[in-house]
Amino acid sequence: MDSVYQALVDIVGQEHVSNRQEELFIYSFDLGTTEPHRPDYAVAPRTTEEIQEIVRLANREKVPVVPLGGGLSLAGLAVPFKGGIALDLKRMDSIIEVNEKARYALVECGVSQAQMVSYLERYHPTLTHSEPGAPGPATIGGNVAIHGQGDLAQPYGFNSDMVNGLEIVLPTGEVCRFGSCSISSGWFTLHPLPDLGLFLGWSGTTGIITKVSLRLFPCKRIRGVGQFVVENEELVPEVIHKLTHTQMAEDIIAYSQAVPPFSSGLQHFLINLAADSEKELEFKQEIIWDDTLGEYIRRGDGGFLGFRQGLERPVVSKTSDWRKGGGFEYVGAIMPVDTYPECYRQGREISERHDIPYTVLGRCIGMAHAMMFSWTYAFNRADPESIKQAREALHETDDLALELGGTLWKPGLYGQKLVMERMDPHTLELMKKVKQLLDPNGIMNPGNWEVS
Amino acid sequence: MSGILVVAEHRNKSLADIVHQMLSKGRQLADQAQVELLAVVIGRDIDASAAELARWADRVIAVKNDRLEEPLAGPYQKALSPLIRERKPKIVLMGHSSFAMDMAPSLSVELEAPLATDCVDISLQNGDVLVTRSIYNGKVNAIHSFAQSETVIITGRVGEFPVEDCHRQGQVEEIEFASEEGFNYKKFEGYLEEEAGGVDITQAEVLVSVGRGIKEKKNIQMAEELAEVLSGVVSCSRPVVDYGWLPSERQVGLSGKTVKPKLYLGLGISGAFQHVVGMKGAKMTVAINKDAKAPIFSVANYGIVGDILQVVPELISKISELKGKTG
Amino acid sequence: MAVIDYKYKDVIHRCFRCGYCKFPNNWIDVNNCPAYARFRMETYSCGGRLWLVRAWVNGEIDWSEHFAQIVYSCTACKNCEQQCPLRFNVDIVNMIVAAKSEMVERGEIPPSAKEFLENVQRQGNPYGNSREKRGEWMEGTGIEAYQGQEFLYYVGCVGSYDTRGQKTARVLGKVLQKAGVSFGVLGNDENCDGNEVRSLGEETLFEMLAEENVAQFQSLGVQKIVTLSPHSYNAMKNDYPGFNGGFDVAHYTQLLQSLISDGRLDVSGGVNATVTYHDPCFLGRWNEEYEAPRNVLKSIPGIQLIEMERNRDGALCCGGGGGNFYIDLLGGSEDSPARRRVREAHETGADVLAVACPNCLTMLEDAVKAEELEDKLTVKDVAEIVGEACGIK
Amino acid sequence: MDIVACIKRVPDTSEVDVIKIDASQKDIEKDRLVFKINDWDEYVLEEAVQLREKLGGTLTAVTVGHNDWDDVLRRALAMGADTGIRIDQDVSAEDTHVVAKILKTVIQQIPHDLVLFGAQSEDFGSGQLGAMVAEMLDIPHATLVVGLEAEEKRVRVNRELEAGTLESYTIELPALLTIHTGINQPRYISLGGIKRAMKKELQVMSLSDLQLSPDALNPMVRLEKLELPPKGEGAELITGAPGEAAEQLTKILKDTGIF
Repeated sequence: MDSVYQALVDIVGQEHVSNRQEELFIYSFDLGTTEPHRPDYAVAPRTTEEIQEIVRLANREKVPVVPLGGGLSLAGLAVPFKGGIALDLKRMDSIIEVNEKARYALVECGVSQAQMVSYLERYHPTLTHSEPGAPGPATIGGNVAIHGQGDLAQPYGFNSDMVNGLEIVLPTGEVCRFGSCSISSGWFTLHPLPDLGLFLGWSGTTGIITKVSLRLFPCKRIRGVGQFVVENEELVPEVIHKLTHTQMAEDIIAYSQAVPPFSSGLQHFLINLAADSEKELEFKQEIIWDDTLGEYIRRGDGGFLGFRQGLERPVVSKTSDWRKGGGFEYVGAIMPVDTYPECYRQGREISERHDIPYTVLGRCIGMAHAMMFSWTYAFNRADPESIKQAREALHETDDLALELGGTLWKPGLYGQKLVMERMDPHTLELMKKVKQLLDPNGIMNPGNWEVS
Repeated sequence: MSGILVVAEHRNKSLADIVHQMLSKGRQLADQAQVELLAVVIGRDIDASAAELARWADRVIAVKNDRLEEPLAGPYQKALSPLIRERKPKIVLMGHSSFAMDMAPSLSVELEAPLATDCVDISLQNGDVLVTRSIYNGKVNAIHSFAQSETVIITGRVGEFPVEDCHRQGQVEEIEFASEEGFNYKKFEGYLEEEAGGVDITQAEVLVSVGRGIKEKKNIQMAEELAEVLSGVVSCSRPVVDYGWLPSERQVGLSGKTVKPKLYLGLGISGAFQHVVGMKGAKMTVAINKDAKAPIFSVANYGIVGDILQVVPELISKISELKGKTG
Repeated sequence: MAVIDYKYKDVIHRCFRCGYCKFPNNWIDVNNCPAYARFRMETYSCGGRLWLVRAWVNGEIDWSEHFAQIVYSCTACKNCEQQCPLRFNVDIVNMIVAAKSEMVERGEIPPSAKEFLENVQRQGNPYGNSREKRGEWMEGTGIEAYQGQEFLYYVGCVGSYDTRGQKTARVLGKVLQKAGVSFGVLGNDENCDGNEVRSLGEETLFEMLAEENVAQFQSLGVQKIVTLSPHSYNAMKNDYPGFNGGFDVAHYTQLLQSLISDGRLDVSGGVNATVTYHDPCFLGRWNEEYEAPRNVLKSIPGIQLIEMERNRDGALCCGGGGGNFYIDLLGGSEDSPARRRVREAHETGADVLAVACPNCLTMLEDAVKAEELEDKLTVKDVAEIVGEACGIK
Repeated sequence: MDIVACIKRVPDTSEVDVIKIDASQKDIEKDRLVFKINDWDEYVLEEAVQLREKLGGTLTAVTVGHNDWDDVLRRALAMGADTGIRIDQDVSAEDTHVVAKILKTVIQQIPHDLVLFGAQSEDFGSGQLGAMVAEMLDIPHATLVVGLEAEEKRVRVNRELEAGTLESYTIELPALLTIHTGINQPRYISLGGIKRAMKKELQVMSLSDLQLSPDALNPMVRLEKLELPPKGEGAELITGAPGEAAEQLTKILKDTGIF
């Protein structure tokens, strides 16, 4: 009898561990173009203690552990490249505490974005969190682990900037806490203790996030989306610059896509506004549409396409059905805002070369401090040629983003290699030391972020 | 009417239990018909068994053969058919065992002698032999007679013929059996015992036994709970083993274990004779089955005609309640 | 070996496995796919199941008992079709049933599903009970056999054979009598409606049942049918027309609604209870009938109706669909959908959980016992509540 | 390997409360009963089809009865048998010897390396037929087989003894085996499969086709009459709804010191 399997059964119970072909098949894929790799076990723990025992077992037996939440990172970050245990964390889905006064939520890592949205709407309507617009089951833990951003990125930055505290299971099985929670019962701030942020952006290669305290923000009564469009992509950086100067907007997104054809080549803006009263809303609208964007409209360089109240969640999965193929993957990069025109033009050129309708999107982070720019390539899961085309387009885009002076966000193996090649050697050396210090047996999500 | 011949099944150096039941019935029929009771035993070291047969039979025929330590249908048939042709017994009687099912039908064809198997009663009515068989899994009895024939072969159901002690000093006659026939085309390879370990239901004081009426594997968990509350063990009838819901070590009955618990609680067990044979020794038997006509009800002390999925959960809560108060 | 003629070969690959299908419309809980709620492994989510079926169809994985169990744990509750944002969502349940059909034709299905279908082939009901006992439920109720009355009251297998289901069948019969409705029943001659047989993938057996039932109804001159179970209602309303069986079919809550509003059924006797209503999938999502049962309950004085978080098209299935009330692949744990639903009902503070389907009734009543909530929450069919309001014992 | 499987149709009496004996007292009233394939024969067909899938060859299913017995042959064909043969003769009142003679004659006309029977039937349960036919065909046999490995020329079998013991044999082909329940997990036969099998034609033979005259088949064992078993004293029945019955039984168990 497989002793590791039996040990896992003793830890989580017979129904929450499997070494059968069906589970191994499903947990060998993510939803993108990464080649599948079979794990040896799929395990769904319910508590931090269970994860500790699993990780200790993995150390003893030198079995890789690949943690995943929704498994929707679309870059192979949750694909078990070296087999081992696929650790599905979605059963850890308790919302432990929402502190209205200090505006934070303490949640288990497996709480899904959808659950968070509906829980706050239902029980804490004056609070909201920065929702990344990923499909519902994407988890809070997974999102911060890859420095995700959401619809409050413009005013408040990366979701990982909104972390007030973390509970981590180290690759050697100990539980650590970072932030005020390590010395008191409150989870209200990550700083000012010595900064040990060795787990965000590492995509689960240095430890497993089990609890997250996430900052929440005021949720005003009225929330809506204004739409603006310009023909000339050169104007986009200055428009974003002006919009961020007003400090009136929440999410600012600029996007352009080939479908539907009449909008191809145009640059669309989505500008989220929030207000507690009609008076406040009119005031903000006036500043944005008359004082800021008015000149473009008057010159005919841009057009106002209306304002719609109510925050309709984007359903990004629709992109996967454009080619009736059930698949898409995108390169996300953190770029300077003024590179938008080049990102759009060269991105469009790559798409057309690979016969894929182009879709690009830039989400402003902070006061035009940077933007998350994504190039999306849909493919047809049943057509290997279209997967190959998408994969090539993705790699070319990885190169493009770095050439344009940006840095890749949650890159797959190919992108990780490019980033590490360009990284200064001492920082790279420090990364290697951190990895060895925390994960002496190299069991945590091996293959990803491996410094050669 | 010529004599009655009992064929004794002889295995690992002793007589099977069923043989004494057949000897007793044979003795009673022989006395009634005032004819001789013969018994035949075949094997290697059979002297002790021959002597034991002699307490019932007027004459014992011990057929010796070194290669026949274990009862093998083919060679036994080759040894018995000339003997029967020569002695012309009116009735050849043996227990309805797995061995008999292997040999009796082919013996009957070889001898052109009528055969009635698994009989629950045998009687003589003015010189004619009548047998009773239980059919439609115990819901109907069939009475059979035989066409005119020198010899009839009958196998009797285990447990239906009480053992009566007897002290007759029968004569033991030894004959050699040398024929090579019957060994070659069917080669005996040996016995397979069940691997030990796991639960030994023969030691349990209380048995909660599940039958086909449990309908699904997941309902066995309910029986486990009931067994736990009664500090007993779960056993089962054959269909549950055939479905692979419980290992064969848990099977009560002819092809499984014989048990003598203080309480045998049957859930959804119809009570086929092969099963009843294995649990008849229970001090107290309770049966719950939704088929009012299930044969188990004629064996049990207490019975509930109802759906076990409704009754058992109530039973568990009532017992734990009572135990809780006084436990 | 690969499945050659799988009907949805060129559609099933379009599933992105993004997981919207796990949620109700208000996203309040990730556990609205009953099989995923029970096992919480990706293979049991609707997307996971579609990917596995596709892998089996392409020969990437072989058939196994575990694979069959995963496919058969789908209760055809249609939450996935309600939530999936992609255009092929109308065919999701059909894709799973087509996979079951392939397994049925190969004879490789879970043992309990095999027993279910063999019992229906032999005795016309999944329990395998004798056809001679199908009418036992109506003894002593004075309900007559059908000979041309206005309505055929079709009871179904659970109402006919399950002791708890029989109780509901009797009460509904008495309520209809009280309202002076002209109706009759088929008793021992009633046969399985085939709805579960179809969602278990036994296509040909379903066709035979539908043809025989339509012929029987037509020979008796049946025009209008009122069904106790939403499962029968669904088959007769949506599938029997395909076997030229065009009847005027109503679920009994729809008939009670009109009887009460026309004043033909007096419920002024009232019932004092706080009630929460569970939408059965085959009445709700399959046939978009959400209001009739609620209107019936609201028309009874003394009833305070509270909604659960997950209601109407976002309801959590009781786990009894797709034949699972018998083959029950989702039972045996506190994560079972029925037990989750019972906890949710209890949290509303209601003391009565109202259902409108005999399958839900047996599944949720067992769950109340398993959750040890017998003295805090009672499961009652809407017919039983109406019965109380009309003073029927 | 050419396999012959002999199967039987029996009434389903498991779910019937009352069985009535008809006026002739020689049979039970069957008009309201539902019929099915004999339990043991389901395992026979599954084993036969699995063997044929492994070793190739032909599979012929044989039964003896009038045309309402075609449904068991349809089932065999749906499961994978190549041909189905029915001897058009009602033998329900005959003794096993007569049936054995008929089957022996049929089997002799079909290529047969391995002949499979059910260990016994659900209705009469005599367990004689297979071994009798083997003797008549003069081929070796083994009954109550619960384990079977087959090669071209021989089979290795385990047969069931009492008290959980098995005995195993190697038997040269051609041979006859009677199959016991639990040897495999019989597959589900879909109605679609049965309908498709309707298209395969069945061979129907009469006794005269087999050069057997009815009077040559005189039964050796005659049925005198059927009767209902005497009402034994039986169990003391505890009545009432599930809750009350459970209550009373709990009291009895307490009083007798079970817990």
